[in-house]
Amino acid sequence: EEIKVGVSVGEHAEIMEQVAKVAETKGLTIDIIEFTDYVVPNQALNDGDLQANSFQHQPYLDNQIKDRGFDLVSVGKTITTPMGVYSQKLKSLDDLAEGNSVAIPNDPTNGGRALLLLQAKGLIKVDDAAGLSPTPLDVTENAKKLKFLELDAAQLPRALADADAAVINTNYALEAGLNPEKDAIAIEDADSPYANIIVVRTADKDADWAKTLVEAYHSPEVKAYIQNKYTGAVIPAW
Amino acid sequence: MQAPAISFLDVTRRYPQKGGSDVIALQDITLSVPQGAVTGIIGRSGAGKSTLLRMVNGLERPSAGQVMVNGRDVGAASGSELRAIRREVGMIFQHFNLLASRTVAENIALPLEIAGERNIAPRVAELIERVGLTAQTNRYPAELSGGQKQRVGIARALATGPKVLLSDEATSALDPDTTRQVLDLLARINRDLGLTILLITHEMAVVRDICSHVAVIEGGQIVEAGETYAVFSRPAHPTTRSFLKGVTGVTMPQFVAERLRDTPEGASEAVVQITFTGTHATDPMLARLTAERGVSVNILAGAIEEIGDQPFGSLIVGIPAERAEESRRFLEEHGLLTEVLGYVD
Amino acid sequence: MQAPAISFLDVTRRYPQKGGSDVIALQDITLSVPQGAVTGIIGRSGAGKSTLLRMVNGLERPSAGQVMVNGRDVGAASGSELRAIRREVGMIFQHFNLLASRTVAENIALPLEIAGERNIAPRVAELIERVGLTAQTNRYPAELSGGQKQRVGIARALATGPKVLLSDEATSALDPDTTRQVLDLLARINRDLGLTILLITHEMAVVRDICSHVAVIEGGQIVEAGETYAVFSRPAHPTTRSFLKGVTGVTMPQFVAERLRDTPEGASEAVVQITFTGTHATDPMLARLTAERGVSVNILAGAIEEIGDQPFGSLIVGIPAERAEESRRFLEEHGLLTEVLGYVD
Amino acid sequence: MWTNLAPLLWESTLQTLYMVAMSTLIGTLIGGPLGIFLATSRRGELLSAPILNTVLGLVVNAARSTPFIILVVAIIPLTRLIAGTSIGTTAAIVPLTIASAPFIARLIETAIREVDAGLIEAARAMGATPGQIVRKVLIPEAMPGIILGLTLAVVSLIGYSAMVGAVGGEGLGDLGIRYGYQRFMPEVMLAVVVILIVLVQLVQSLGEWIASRFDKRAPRNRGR
Amino acid sequence: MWTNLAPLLWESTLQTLYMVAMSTLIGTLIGGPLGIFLATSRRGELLSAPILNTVLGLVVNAARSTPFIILVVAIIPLTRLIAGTSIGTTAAIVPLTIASAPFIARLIETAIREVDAGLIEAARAMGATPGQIVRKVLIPEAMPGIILGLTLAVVSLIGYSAMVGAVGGEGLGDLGIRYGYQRFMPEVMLAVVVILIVLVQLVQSLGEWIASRFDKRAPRNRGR
Ligand SMILES: Nc1ncnc2c1ncn2[C@@H]1O[C@H](COP(=O)(O)OP(=O)(O)OP(=O)(O)O)[C@@H](O)[C@H]1O
Ligand SMILES: Nc1ncnc2c1ncn2[C@@H]1O[C@H](COP(=O)(O)OP(=O)(O)OP(=O)(O)O)[C@@H](O)[C@H]1O
Ligand SMILES: [Mg+2]
Ligand SMILES: [Mg+2]
Repeated sequence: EEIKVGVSVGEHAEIMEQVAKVAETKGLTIDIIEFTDYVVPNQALNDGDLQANSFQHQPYLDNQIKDRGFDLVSVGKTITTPMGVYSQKLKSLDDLAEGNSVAIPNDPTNGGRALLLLQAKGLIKVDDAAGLSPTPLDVTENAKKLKFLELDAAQLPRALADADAAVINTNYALEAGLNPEKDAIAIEDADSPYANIIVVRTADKDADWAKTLVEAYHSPEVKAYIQNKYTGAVIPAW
Repeated sequence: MQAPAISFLDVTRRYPQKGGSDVIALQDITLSVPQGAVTGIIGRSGAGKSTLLRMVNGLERPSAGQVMVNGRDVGAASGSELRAIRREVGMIFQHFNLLASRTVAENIALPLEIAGERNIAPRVAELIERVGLTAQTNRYPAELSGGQKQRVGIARALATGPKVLLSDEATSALDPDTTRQVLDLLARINRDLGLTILLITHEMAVVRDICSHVAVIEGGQIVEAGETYAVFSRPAHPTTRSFLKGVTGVTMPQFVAERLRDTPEGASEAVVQITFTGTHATDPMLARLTAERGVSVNILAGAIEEIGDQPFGSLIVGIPAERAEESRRFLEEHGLLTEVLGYVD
Repeated sequence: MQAPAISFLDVTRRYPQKGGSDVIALQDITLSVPQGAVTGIIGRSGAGKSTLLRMVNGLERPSAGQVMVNGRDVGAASGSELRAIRREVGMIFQHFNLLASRTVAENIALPLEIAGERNIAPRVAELIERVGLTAQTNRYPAELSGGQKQRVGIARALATGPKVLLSDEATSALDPDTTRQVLDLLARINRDLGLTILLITHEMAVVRDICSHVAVIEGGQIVEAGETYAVFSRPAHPTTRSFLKGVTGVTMPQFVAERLRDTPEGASEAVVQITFTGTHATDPMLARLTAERGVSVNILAGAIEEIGDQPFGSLIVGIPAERAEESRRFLEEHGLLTEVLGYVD
Repeated sequence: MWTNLAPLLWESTLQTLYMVAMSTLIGTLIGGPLGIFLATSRRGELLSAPILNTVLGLVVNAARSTPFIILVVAIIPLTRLIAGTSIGTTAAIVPLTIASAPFIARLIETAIREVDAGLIEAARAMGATPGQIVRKVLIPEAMPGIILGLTLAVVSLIGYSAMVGAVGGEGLGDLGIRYGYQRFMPEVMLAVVVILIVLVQLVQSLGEWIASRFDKRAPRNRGR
Repeated sequence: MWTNLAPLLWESTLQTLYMVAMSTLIGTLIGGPLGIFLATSRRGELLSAPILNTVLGLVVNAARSTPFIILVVAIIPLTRLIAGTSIGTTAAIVPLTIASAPFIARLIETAIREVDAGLIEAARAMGATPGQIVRKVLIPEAMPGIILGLTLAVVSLIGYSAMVGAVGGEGLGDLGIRYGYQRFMPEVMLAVVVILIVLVQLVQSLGEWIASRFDKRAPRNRGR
């Protein structure tokens, strides 16, 4: 049997390549399709162009289902990648001065997540009504009058020289040669709700291939790969 | 009498000008072009000749008035009617308008393709030969001389065997020999196939040699029109007269003009212009003057030619002053026009 | 003698053709254009006239040979030398080449701007007046008639007061009157300022009226060149003869031509062509023929004009057949050229 | 690294060529007639239809100014209808075509409008139908300009095709973005850019050569 | 919602206008001379410099075919040098300009090359220097084509400017993508697309009007 699985570029794609190897031994061929966009993979899955995707966390999926009425469901967790705050100019979050600029991702998932991280660190308050994807417009308290620069997620490490601080996804931090453990001046707690998931159409929830896919993902080979490759920046969430 | 091939009825053409009064290129033109005739349009630069010609196939529309071609109103014709009229009307453009992307042969083939004809090649080859461009058959317009381009335009206009041919200075870029060949070609087609030709030219010799009718246009108005012979022999309008000087009139030689004076006193010779028309030109009138009256006549300048198949011309002669009056009377009695231009010592 | 203004030394121009032999537009041309003269170039369509003219200001380069202008080698001139030469050489183009984006006045101002002159406006206004375009001063070329465009081109070429003027059929789009005005203008500048003019024309009348020298080009070669009077009075090459027919030669009237036959038997009249050159034209030779010999002479056609300031022309006359030989001898003895063309009943 | 990269680059090059070729082809089939119509349907021109001209002009402009990703999503149903799927390299040809057609239309419009009015007049005087004028005069005479316009479009499309990564399309640009940009591999970025430059240079040279073959006008380089 | 949206849309429109205007302006200042040079420096032409022509052609093509986001990254140091920062709307003008200049250059090159060879010849015959020919003949005669080319470039830039969201550039396109598309607010998307269409239509009409003012050639619509 053969299925098409949509992934986003980066660690999701890299890990799925390992998953595909394991699945092959279980008689399931996985055709990996990489997307550089976050909306199309759900749309394509819902429309039947994909059988599964692996690039998002539960809050994002919920949001998409709410907005666009997709009939999609999670069948298993994959990985967690804690977000970190980085800076070339500051030693700690406390050094942030009034009017400083903080770069955050410009997509709703990661952008919202970055704001929630800053809220968790006590720098700002965001409107609860915005749920898990607030925008800078939802910031209700901003004592240091921080300016938010919304940039492409992959652009953030490159913007470190121009912003006072940047909230960067771990995968991009790693690719850019940053070390989350050493270089981050703040990092997300491990219990964040942002564990990523494998998503399928509700109708396929109990399909055999769906089970095989999750099994392959949760195999020891994949876990070992993740731990070796990402050394703590990407954590298996199962 | 046959219905005219083309007729203009009170045609006016204005070009609106921004911030100024309109340019009136043509004003109240009424003119008939006879079927099967060759009609010349002459006039000063900017008089409105091209505008007039372009009305015939609807490239230019009258601001007022009607243009009829073979009984059909060009201005009122719908798209397909207009195209039907145009396919019967060939046109040679003042600026050639050849397709740069087509060779000589392909340019000439264009109207045939447009008319949907088959077996185009032999017709094209024949036309190319007629205009003397065989060596240039496969060249592009950019590789031709001015006159060669003009000849391609002529061949193209004749390709579909039109009933009416419009020609805007078709021979002005051609040397005298080639001009003559082209005129012969047009005359032959006119004669053999009854082609109606309306042509603009600046060369009075062209009008003389090929046009049976002529219209003179000045400042957007027709100032004189009719059979060429009639217009040329008794030009009424100053423009016509002035134009004709070079061709049928004669200019006085410089050495005579310099010595010319108004009064006969003490002059040795009178300078007399004698105009011949019709069959009189063939009578040996000057010889008879000498033989019968013993007057010695000195021909100073002159031109005798055929216009509209009739001999026509004038001479400027010197006649001994004391015999001038007598000689004039003699000639006038025999039907010639005379005029004393002055006297020389 | 002065050094020539322009001289061509063994100039050849080839156009390489893909898949065929080269077109040889000019071959081994050697020609001197005298300083301050008006020199005409005539020849058939495609003979190479434009190519020759364009060599003078380096628009076209010789494939071999040298073109010298005022002692400087145009082919060898560097960029700035070439520009210096060109600023002394005005050119009127066969196809006008006016800037569509500039008005009449602005087009004429262009060479003055290029030469970096100041106070351009009065000069432009004067030129516009000279070519009779005052009413069109602020129009764009698209709004002009063919002849009006041509006149803009003429004014533009004269704007900077060049020492040499090249003209490629500058008057062929003009009516006879305007042509005369333009020629007068050129003649005046030539006379007053010693402007050297090299002009291409298809109108022999233009050569006759304004050119002191003429060169005849045929198939890329100079076949005849010299003073206009000399060339026109004794044309050596068939092309020249053929060209001259229309202007100085005479065409036989149709009604005579139709009746013409070769043999004198039973004919009533001999048709004789008499050519006058030089001062002979002013002698009353025909009158003397009648008076002294009692021969009645019938002038059938003729043209007598001035060429290069000398009277020149020919007549076709009918002479009673039995007196033809005698009359011819009489005329030849008095220095005229005669030729029996045939006989009529 | 490079042993992996070489075949990847090769494959991506092929994909780019495939996408660009297809979208140029189909874009020309749509944009060509559209451009000709835009050029000839203004008030008083050959096919005079000013209202339709304005409406089509608006559609063309709308398609050209809408951000690509919004366009991609807006036409997903169309894409599926045509390509059977909305994702992948083949499917990406649909939005690329929708983006290229109006661009090509404008370029061809410009080329057609440069044709000398005198030639249209000559053809009209021959009694040519508007269709004949288009086929026998406008297109052949505008050919050098059309070819140069298409060259411009192809070069633009090569750059544009990088954006199809959003819908799982692949190719050189996508490779450059995913590896070079998102995964911070400058050597991939460099390799991609070098190949792109070579590719584009080939396209440009070919385009100019073809255009010059079609160009029978007087050369601009006689003399000095 | 709409009370928030209106000022946001207004601000975004201004940002788009700002970015597009600046990058068109600077792009023309760079691309104009470049295009003129490309058009006139081919072998045997006015400024004959075939090697430099080839090299510049290569640079232009390279800039045009490099995916925008890669271009953005590649010129970050330059951007920082010029704008003081590599992020934000003002900084985005740098890559937009780098993308627009070669495009404008090619369009202007095409327009210049359409100028009748006879006019260049006439100016040469007057002894004009190459600079004079460019200033007094080529540019004025090509003006209608240049204006239409710039119109094409502006319209392209409006669509292109949506991509500057990657470096924190704002504007209509970015608004449409981030709010309309990613956050699925169809009304934002619609509002953005409508404004874009209106904007583009204005640019197009203005461009064509100016071009027609410059165009003194024979009208193509006399008679039928
Ligand atoms: N680019 C070219 N390629 C090939 N042949 C050419 C080219 N340009 C001119 N010719 C040929 O060179 C010859 C001379 O051309 P030129 O323009 O000098 O003629 P011309 O005497 O001015 O004729 P016209 O009186 O018709 O203007 C012609 O036979 C023409 O076909
Ligand atoms: N588009 C236009 N706008 C304004 N005036 C125009 C326009 N077209 C022609 N004219 C004017 O109309 C008049 C007649 O032009 P037309 O071309 O018919 O003259 P023509 O008799 O053919 O002259 P030529 O012998 O010089 O070719 C001219 O004075 C010309 O300037
Ligand atoms: Mg005219
Ligand atoms: Mg010529």
